[in-house]
Amino acid sequence: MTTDFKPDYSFESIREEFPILKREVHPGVPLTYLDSAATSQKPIHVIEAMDHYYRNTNANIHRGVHMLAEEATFSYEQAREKVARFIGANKPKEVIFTRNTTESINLLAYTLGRSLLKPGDLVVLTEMEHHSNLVPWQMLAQVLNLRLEFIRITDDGMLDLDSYDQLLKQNPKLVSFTQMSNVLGTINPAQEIIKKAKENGAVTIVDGAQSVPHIPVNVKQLGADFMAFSAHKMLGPLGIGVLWGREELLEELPPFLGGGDMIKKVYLRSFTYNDLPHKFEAGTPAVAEAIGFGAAIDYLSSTGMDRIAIHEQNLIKYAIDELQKIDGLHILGPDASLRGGVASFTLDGIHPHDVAQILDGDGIAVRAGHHCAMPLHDRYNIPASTRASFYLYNTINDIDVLIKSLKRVVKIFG
Amino acid sequence: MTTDFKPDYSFESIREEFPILKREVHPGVPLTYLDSAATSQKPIHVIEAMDHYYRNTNANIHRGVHMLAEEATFSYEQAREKVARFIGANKPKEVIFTRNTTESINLLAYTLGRSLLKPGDLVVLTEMEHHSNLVPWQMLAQVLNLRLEFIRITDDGMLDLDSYDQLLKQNPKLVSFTQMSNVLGTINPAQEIIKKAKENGAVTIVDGAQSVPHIPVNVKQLGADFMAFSAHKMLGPLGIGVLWGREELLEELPPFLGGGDMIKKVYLRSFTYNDLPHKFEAGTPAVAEAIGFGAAIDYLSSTGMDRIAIHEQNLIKYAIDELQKIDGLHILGPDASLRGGVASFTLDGIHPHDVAQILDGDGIAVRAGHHCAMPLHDRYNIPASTRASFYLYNTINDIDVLIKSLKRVVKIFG
Amino acid sequence: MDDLYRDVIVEHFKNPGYKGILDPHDISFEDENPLCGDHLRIDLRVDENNKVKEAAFSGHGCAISQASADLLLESIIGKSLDEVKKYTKNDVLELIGIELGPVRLKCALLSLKILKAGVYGLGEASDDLVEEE
Amino acid sequence: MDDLYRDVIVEHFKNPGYKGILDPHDISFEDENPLCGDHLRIDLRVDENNKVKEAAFSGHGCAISQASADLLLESIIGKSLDEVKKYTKNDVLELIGIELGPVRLKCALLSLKILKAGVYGLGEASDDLVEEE
Ligand SMILES: Cc1ncc(COP(=O)(O)O)c(C=O)c1O
Ligand SMILES: Cc1ncc(COP(=O)(O)O)c(C=O)c1O
Repeated sequence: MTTDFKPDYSFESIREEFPILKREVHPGVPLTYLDSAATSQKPIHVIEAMDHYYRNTNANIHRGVHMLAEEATFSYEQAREKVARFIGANKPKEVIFTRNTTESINLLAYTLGRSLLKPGDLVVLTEMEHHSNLVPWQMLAQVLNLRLEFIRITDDGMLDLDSYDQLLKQNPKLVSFTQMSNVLGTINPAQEIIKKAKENGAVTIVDGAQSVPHIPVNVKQLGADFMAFSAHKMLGPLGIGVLWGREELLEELPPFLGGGDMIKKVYLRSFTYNDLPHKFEAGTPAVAEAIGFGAAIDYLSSTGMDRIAIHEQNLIKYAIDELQKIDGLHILGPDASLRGGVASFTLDGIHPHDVAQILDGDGIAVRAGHHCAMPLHDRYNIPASTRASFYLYNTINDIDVLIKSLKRVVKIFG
Repeated sequence: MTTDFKPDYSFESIREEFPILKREVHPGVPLTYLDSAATSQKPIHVIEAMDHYYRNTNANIHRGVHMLAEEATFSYEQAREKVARFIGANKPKEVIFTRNTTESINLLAYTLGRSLLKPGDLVVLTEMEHHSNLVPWQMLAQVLNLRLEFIRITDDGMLDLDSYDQLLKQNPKLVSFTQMSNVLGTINPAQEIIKKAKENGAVTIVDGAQSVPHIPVNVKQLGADFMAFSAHKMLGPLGIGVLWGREELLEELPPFLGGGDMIKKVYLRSFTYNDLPHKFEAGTPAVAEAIGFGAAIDYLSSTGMDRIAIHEQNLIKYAIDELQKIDGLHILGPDASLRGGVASFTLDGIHPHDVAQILDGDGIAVRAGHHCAMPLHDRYNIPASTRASFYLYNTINDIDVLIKSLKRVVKIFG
Repeated sequence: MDDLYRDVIVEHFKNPGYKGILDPHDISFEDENPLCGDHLRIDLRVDENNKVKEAAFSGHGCAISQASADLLLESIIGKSLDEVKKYTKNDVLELIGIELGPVRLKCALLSLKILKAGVYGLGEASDDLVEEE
Repeated sequence: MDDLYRDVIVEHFKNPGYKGILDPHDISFEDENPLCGDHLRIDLRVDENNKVKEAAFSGHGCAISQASADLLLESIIGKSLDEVKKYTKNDVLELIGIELGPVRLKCALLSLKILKAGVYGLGEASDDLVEEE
């Protein structure tokens, strides 16, 4: 260890609570999980909360009079309250459960496309967006004839706020951006971006898929209108995500999916829709997943988002220092102090798939490819990169294992 | 027992495999679960398959090179193959994973609304549809100016096929109907309905939410174009459902949600979409749930859908015989031989909510209300009904407990 | 486990003291619980001091909603409209004296929601009227 | 666990025998694997008996896709086009001699897919060309 970093040893014990971290990937080769930006691992509390649900209270919710249905409804709505509190929402009914970030953003694209947005309107995104915050707007732009413009990114992976100011002069109706890049790790100045958007009368959407799991996020403090994120990236189960929105705005949107639970009354040829949040939750929801999600939030809250952010800061600083020592390795994105626990890089003459595959031989899980951000890679003129990403259960030792294995990669191809 | 019914005692041992059935609802009062049409209970195999996944192979899928990602991808795609085989699909890629039946039907409404259907077109539904197969079409009808017409239902709860013939003369573009009513229990002549629709050039959608879990269903034999169903009603987890469609037709549909995994290439202002089935699966899918779903299908297949259907036939015959003996009780729907394991009824002068609540006191879980089928209840001029529904883990004893408790309800209000 | 259907509920359901229509009336409001199709209307007559003189409910619904309407109206006779405005969820739950799950809670509180919407002179009844603070 | 990068793969990646462009050529086809951005082109020259006389690949990609292209072309020299049409997934896997997960499989099979699309004279390369029957 060559930096002056002092590890928070209390995090070491956290690993005990994630069963998968005890796994061997190959005989005698333990797992080093550095792919949390893709999906996080789950603590025993989350796994057991869902297991308990299916063994004891499984039922369909909201309309049931019997005991199981009441217990299940209670737990589901309690999970909503936990999410609301976690992000500082005004009311639980501002929290809509979806499948994932992607569905949340699509829900907005479809419903804003039938309310706020009109042909010719300008939508501002950024060059560092995940496909989930690009493709839905491209699809809508095609149907509605919208204009899409992009806040540019600088060579060192920051948003070019001058280019944003230029775009604001064209009166965008909507500004949708990621709070933290899943490739560069950059944490964007969300509060400032939102403030300027508001001053120019634009509605704002924050893609919180990477930020909400890793840094303290408060929607009121941000001043945002909508925010989307996924449980699976924050210790929770797959199959459930969130769309948060300000009550007044959610009220103005038309419904998205039609069906059970989102209605008040149904006749053969017409219906009236239900109050928030049910208006946007058609059909049987992912009840077990909501309960697991609630357990994940309990876990994150009791660990403390501040502490988690500091822990990851320490890890990324150390990682970047060590990565930079490897010959021919180029790190994408800004200085460690400006980013979360994500480091993407290229190695001269070695394809990221080969890198990832050799690392896998050493039990290390990293991601290789375009990480669902092809335009970002185009921007830097590379087809793909290798990404290591951290979470609360990672340690300095994980990084040492990574560095050692990367040196082996260089040697094999040397 | 007053009928000549001979129970299949091998089903008794099945109960052991459903942990929740051992639960007491109130001190000393065991659970009698008669609400499987709302959601089914889960066998230990399904619960453990998901638990095992989160403890051993949890990862994001499709794009990962590392071992966990490969294992997870393999299991996810294996679940798709199991579903395809279970319903007799031509290819696994005809199986799209969604959240539930409701999302599957909405996916079709949105995408058919941008391809097949044009203003003024006629869409034929039935008066016995679940809201999930009504509201999406009402929403689309509003946007596209479609005409909706309904196959009528007879006083004894059958589809009035004469009214269907009349509607066919008006050249519908689409016929969408439930294979089994979730209120009446009626099993509709799906093959005949589809055949006539085809002869008249209409595309067909089968809502299989109630049929696929309870009777053998083969999409090729049915001749359908699309079918929707939910895992949670067939021993599987919440949060995952299926849209099956014929390959040629799925190919013709535009994509629904935009984002990760559904794309081939993304540029700032355009994208190309991925091949089936990924084209329709944007964002991180419910991997654990797919694996649990696969385990549920294994369980159903090894039990045998024929045997399950016969078991439920026996239960419903006995139930209807016994229910009819209760004074002031009126059963909705046709003769037991024409239906699946669902019995909805009213009791003179007693509100279904009161019935369900008193039954709950005896540990019995039934549903009270309109069961997401308000127009059906309007058709019979009742605001609500009480519904008991059965599955493979139910027994004659469950029905005896129900009947005894219903007699107590009558006495309390007598 | 028939606590719920304690004599008082079934008794007030079967033999309500305040069922009917007041015509003319000073205050009248109606609404429904779409979940179960319950429909309820409440009429009030007040005296010169704005105290409730007469009250009646009509409509159809489950035993819980009907009995709680009857119990609620019984309890407000002689009370001022300002006092009625202060009624909460807990007052109704005390009147009926049983524990209820979320679905049945809506049945039990339907009458309070309608009563308060009428007394406040609102155009529409909202669940906020019966939420705890 | 470096079975994967056995000498043969790294060797063929670093020192390919069949890298280049044939101009003129009798058959040429190119395509890419959008998953990883790999781009590959294959050119062939055939003799009067429709046997492969010369072969070359160009483009960029990972070691697996480049090495398997090199190995594949090496193996088809002297084979008739009809024989090439019969090549399967398993033939390529035998050539490279390692186990691969689903993602890397696509890298390994990219050259076969392109080769077969070219030999069949198709407009578009399809995954079906390399599926097992
Ligand atoms: C006939 C029918 N269709 C659709 C649905 C909706 O299913 P889900 O809530 O899983 O989307 C149901 C279940 O309630 C049903 O019974
Ligand atoms: C910034 C960002 N946005 C959106 C997503 C999409 O999340 P999901 O796949 O859970 O919908 C991701 C995750 O890959 C992400 O990192």
